[in-house]
Amino acid sequence: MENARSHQSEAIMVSIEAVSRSFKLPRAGKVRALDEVSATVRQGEVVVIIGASGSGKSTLLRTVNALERVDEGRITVNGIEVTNPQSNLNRLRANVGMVFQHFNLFAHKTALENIVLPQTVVLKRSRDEAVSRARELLSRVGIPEKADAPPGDLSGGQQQRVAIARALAMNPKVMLFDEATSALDPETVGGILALMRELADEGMTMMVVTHEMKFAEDVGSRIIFMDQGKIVEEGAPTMFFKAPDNERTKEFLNQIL
Amino acid sequence: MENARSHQSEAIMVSIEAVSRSFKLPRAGKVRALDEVSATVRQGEVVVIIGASGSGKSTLLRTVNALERVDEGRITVNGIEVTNPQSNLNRLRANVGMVFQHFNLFAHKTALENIVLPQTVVLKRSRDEAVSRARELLSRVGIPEKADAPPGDLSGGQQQRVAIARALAMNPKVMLFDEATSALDPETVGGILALMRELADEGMTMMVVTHEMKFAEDVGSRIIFMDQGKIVEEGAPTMFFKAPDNERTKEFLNQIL
Amino acid sequence: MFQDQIQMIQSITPFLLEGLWLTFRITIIGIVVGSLIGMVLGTLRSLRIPGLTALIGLYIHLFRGSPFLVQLYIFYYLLPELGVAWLQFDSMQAAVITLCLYTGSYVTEIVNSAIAALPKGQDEAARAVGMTKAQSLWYVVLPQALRMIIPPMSGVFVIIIKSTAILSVVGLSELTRQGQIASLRFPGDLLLIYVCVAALYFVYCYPVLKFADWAEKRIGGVTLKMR
Amino acid sequence: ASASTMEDIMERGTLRVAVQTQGPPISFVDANGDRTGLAVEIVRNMAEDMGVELELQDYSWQGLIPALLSGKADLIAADMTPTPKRATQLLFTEPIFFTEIIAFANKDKGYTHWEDLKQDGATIGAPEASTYAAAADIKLPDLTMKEYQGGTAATAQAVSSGRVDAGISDSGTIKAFLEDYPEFEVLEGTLRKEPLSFATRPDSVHLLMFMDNYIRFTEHSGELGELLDYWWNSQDWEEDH
Amino acid sequence: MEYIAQFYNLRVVLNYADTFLQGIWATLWISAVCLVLSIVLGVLLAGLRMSKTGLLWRPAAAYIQFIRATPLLVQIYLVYYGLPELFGGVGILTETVSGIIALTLHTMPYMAEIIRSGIQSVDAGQHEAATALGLKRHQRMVLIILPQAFANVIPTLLGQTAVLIKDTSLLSLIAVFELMRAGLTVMHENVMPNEGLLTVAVCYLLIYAGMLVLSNVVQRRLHGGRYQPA
Ligand SMILES: Nc1ncnc2c1ncn2[C@@H]1O[C@H](COP(=O)(O)OP(=O)(O)OP(=O)(O)O)[C@@H](O)[C@H]1O
Ligand SMILES: Nc1ncnc2c1ncn2[C@@H]1O[C@H](COP(=O)(O)OP(=O)(O)OP(=O)(O)O)[C@@H](O)[C@H]1O
Ligand SMILES: [Mg+2]
Ligand SMILES: [Mg+2]
Repeated sequence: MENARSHQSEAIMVSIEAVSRSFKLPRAGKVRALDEVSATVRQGEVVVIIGASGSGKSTLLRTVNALERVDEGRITVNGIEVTNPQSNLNRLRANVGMVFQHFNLFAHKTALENIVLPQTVVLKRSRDEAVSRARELLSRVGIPEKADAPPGDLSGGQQQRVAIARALAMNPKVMLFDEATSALDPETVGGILALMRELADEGMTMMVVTHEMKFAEDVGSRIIFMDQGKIVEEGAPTMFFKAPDNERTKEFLNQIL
Repeated sequence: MENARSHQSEAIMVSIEAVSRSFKLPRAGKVRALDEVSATVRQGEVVVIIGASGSGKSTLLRTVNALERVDEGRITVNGIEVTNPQSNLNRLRANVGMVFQHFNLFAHKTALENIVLPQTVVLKRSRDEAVSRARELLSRVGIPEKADAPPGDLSGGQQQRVAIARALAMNPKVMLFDEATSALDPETVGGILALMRELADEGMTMMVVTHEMKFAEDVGSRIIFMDQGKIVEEGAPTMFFKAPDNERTKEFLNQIL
Repeated sequence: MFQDQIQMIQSITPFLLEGLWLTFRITIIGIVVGSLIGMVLGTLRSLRIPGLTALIGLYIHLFRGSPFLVQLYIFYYLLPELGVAWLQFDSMQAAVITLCLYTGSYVTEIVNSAIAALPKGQDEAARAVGMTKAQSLWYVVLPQALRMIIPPMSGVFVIIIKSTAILSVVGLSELTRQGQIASLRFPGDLLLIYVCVAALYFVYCYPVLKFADWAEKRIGGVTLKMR
Repeated sequence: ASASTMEDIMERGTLRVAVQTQGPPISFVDANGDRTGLAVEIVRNMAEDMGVELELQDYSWQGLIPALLSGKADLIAADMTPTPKRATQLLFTEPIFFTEIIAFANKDKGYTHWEDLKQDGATIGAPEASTYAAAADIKLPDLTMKEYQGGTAATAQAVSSGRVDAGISDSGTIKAFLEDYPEFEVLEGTLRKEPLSFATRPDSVHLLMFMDNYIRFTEHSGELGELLDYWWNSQDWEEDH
Repeated sequence: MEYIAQFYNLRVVLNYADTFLQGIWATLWISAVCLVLSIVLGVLLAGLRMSKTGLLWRPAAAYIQFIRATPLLVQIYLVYYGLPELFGGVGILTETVSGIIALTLHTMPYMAEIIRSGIQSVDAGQHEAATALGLKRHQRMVLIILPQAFANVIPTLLGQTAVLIKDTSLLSLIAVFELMRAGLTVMHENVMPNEGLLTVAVCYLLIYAGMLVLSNVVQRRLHGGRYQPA
């Protein structure tokens, strides 16, 4: 797995070992959302996960910061074992930033307060410190003037910028993006992708679920293709898009490109 | 406006003359969603409307079948004046099929009954006739086996197929598509676009709001670009995408492509 | 030791049952007729016809804003004073009419909320295939709205039953009144008598609430809002 | 009303009387579910002597007066005290019987005379809006008073459970409660002696004069005295009901 | 004019202005106390109700059902007559305290159900985002979920408050002096039912109108941009 990205080191940031997770279906039966999935993310890597709807991409991402528990298997993030009930999950989660498809800004707080709240509550920063960091980050994501706007007054793209700033405020070691641009207007998608690209260039370790193949190709260190809860193909973008091995991968790429 | 499409005739199907429509904003002020818009759609033409969010695309479409009234201006569809209060709008609407972003299937009826109901109520067809037409259309859109499924059991793509069948059951003269694929998973988008392409090939007159530029380029007879309630550029796809005149158009195409 | 109590309960049971039967009859009429009133007015209100909406709003607010006791009093004692022939109600008529209107004010609001809670796309889709406003209401909007009103109706049911406890003001001996009468005969057993009364109300209301909970789980409901 | 209330009654053939199911011995429902009591029996006889049917309408205290004023009933047969204020709105008959307003308390409180309540700064209870309450207000002005809906029954319960130190009632009514509450004792002395009357509407003059006449008539015939002895001055009724 | 004067004697009503004001005041403060208590306890009850432990949610659900299935009047009597027997004496359970307890016990389940629906109306994403940021369970509840839940159900809460205010009228049954009792006093002392009860009706309608205005202000505030429910 060779990659030219300069930031990448040998240190393992996320390690996923034979993780399985099933859900009961409403009426009967079970669906195996993750089926003995193993993967490793090194520091500075940008791993892009693609696959059809229902293939388990979101579930995989959510197990990494323990939003979803696993049935079997082991996950460690930065050396802390996520799947161990003894671990301090809240501490761990502050190390892992997550950005959602639907932004999930706290609807009753302004943009600024959205970024301040987790800092003061989780990291116990003083309010002054939290506010100045929040303002810095709002500038960083390009909307310093929206500090006092409630989420309802922001466009989708602006909301997602605040969400990214909020995650960054916790100084995460890894960032997880779950279809961060799927709910946006086509014209605003570009801006968010550009922001994500900047983060990657700065050396942030990232796991990204997306349908934007151009982004995957340009920014990804590695592509993971999932189907029915399994990783069926994995490789560097160039190889992955030019010469996919697997039948399902070919089919999927055909449909989406 | 030359176009090679064989079905296109000189007959004018939809004529929009200097139509304006404003909305009051919640707190204060007004937004001019349509600002003296004029356009013509000939029989067999596929007119694709593109533009940024809030530029008035949906409003334009909705005035054509009088779901939205106009403040000023005149619209005729197939010779009937939509904007005249004396016109029989319900008759007219049956002539204009509309497909929505969020499908809007009748939630309390099965797929089949969704297609049967408007036929029996509006066209006064006998139930037998309506049912056989509905089954025919379900086959046409590729899901004959889903006749008895309630909308909740159908995937997004399948729901949209039923919605298209429902509109076709009324034997419309024009079909309006308002972002018909925006709420779908990337892999199902292709299927619906293919279906729309077939309809176009069969000679259906269509007005299509979409963000799928490839579809616009391949299928559109003509592209209309809207900005802030105005049509700022209009032309055949080849010219439009290759050499846009307007600054805003260039900017928009830059962002979206 | 409990001999006396058992005997007492035996002797008051027929009266309490009689009261329950009266409560039952009146509330059923109130619910059925009130629901019909509510369906019609709730639907009309959702059409947003300028004058009518305000008028129905006034009706809702008057009946929801004042105690049922006062309404009852007005219908039984005050309206007859106007001397209009068809406003001369006996106690049963006054109780039933007031209760129907009172119920109606709540149901109107529920129906109206249910219609408002329905995604706008449903009506739009119906209109877009050429249905008239009335057809859209009848075939698409109401069938879906009616399913949503079943769960909150249980709340209304309870409000209605609660309010019938004061019908003694117009001389009707419903369940609570029978309990009071019994307590006059056995003043020492007041508490026990009210436990019996509560038990009878419970027997009546519980199945209704169970059904509503079941319905809510199956089809979801709307909540009453103050507008 | 077209003519006088009296004419209406005779034409209709029914006398409509509003009563309050307040408890023995004035008006109550007995073990068989029949309505009886002193006031009820008086009007029962009266209707019979008039040669009309009796229609009893049973209201709670709040419904009693509106029922009369709105014409639902021809008269109120209850133990109403004809206070001057009330008499500005209603016509009252001559007093039919008299009652003594007394106080009662739990024996262990150690009161003997109602005046003891004064020294003790006691809390007292009385039926809602009754003349008992009014009398206590005058005789025991400094005491805290609570008025209970549900008549003497509720008041007795309040005394028994210790919510108030003493209750106010009348000599006739309290007798019925002494059996159920053996812990009670009636305090010595009378706060006030009160006349009790039936009432009708201001425009029903003929009916009023008829009732006054009827009271005097039955006084002399001894009928009224018998009823009073049975219901009011003794406990005889308790065995039969 | 003359007809109205005969029908409704304003002079007498004004003589009783003090009585009515005293009644309104009692109605308002008793309602306010019950409102606060039933919301605070309603949050706890909603918490129990939503618990996944049968030992917690079953009793809560049973209590809610019992209250909903019996009329308030009967509940008032049960509290008023029953509690002293349970505790072997009246003690602090005066009429007013009994009344407040009964009304609170009665209103609490309704508030709990409203709050529960409010909590459920908060988008699951809010909870997830808070979790992902590392907020602890109680921090998520207090800082993120409850504020939004309340904002979402304020109109419904106000509607229930209107019911609560009307329900205080039943406390006149146990010798609590409130608005309804004030009207009844006027009616009985003067034999003037119109003056008593119509005045009471107008007072209740005025209180209700105040609530409507409040409700509109709150809703305009919420939807005026500061907060958009998810
Ligand atoms: N909370 C849950 N309860 C039940 N089933 C679930 C749950 N979460 C996920 N699933 C199921 O697990 C499977 C994988 O879901 P997942 O959300 O991970 O897919 P995905 O690849 O993210 O799809 P999408 O592109 O639609 O987001 C699906 O079949 C889904 O229905
Ligand atoms: N019912 C309405 N009430 C108030 N404003 C409205 C309404 N419908 C549309 N608007 C406003 O009119 C303008 C045009 O809206 P329209 O929905 O036509 O845009 P659009 O081009 O379809 O955007 P999108 O791509 O987001 O669907 C917007 O500013 C919008 O906020
Ligand atoms: Mg997903
Ligand atoms: Mg649109």
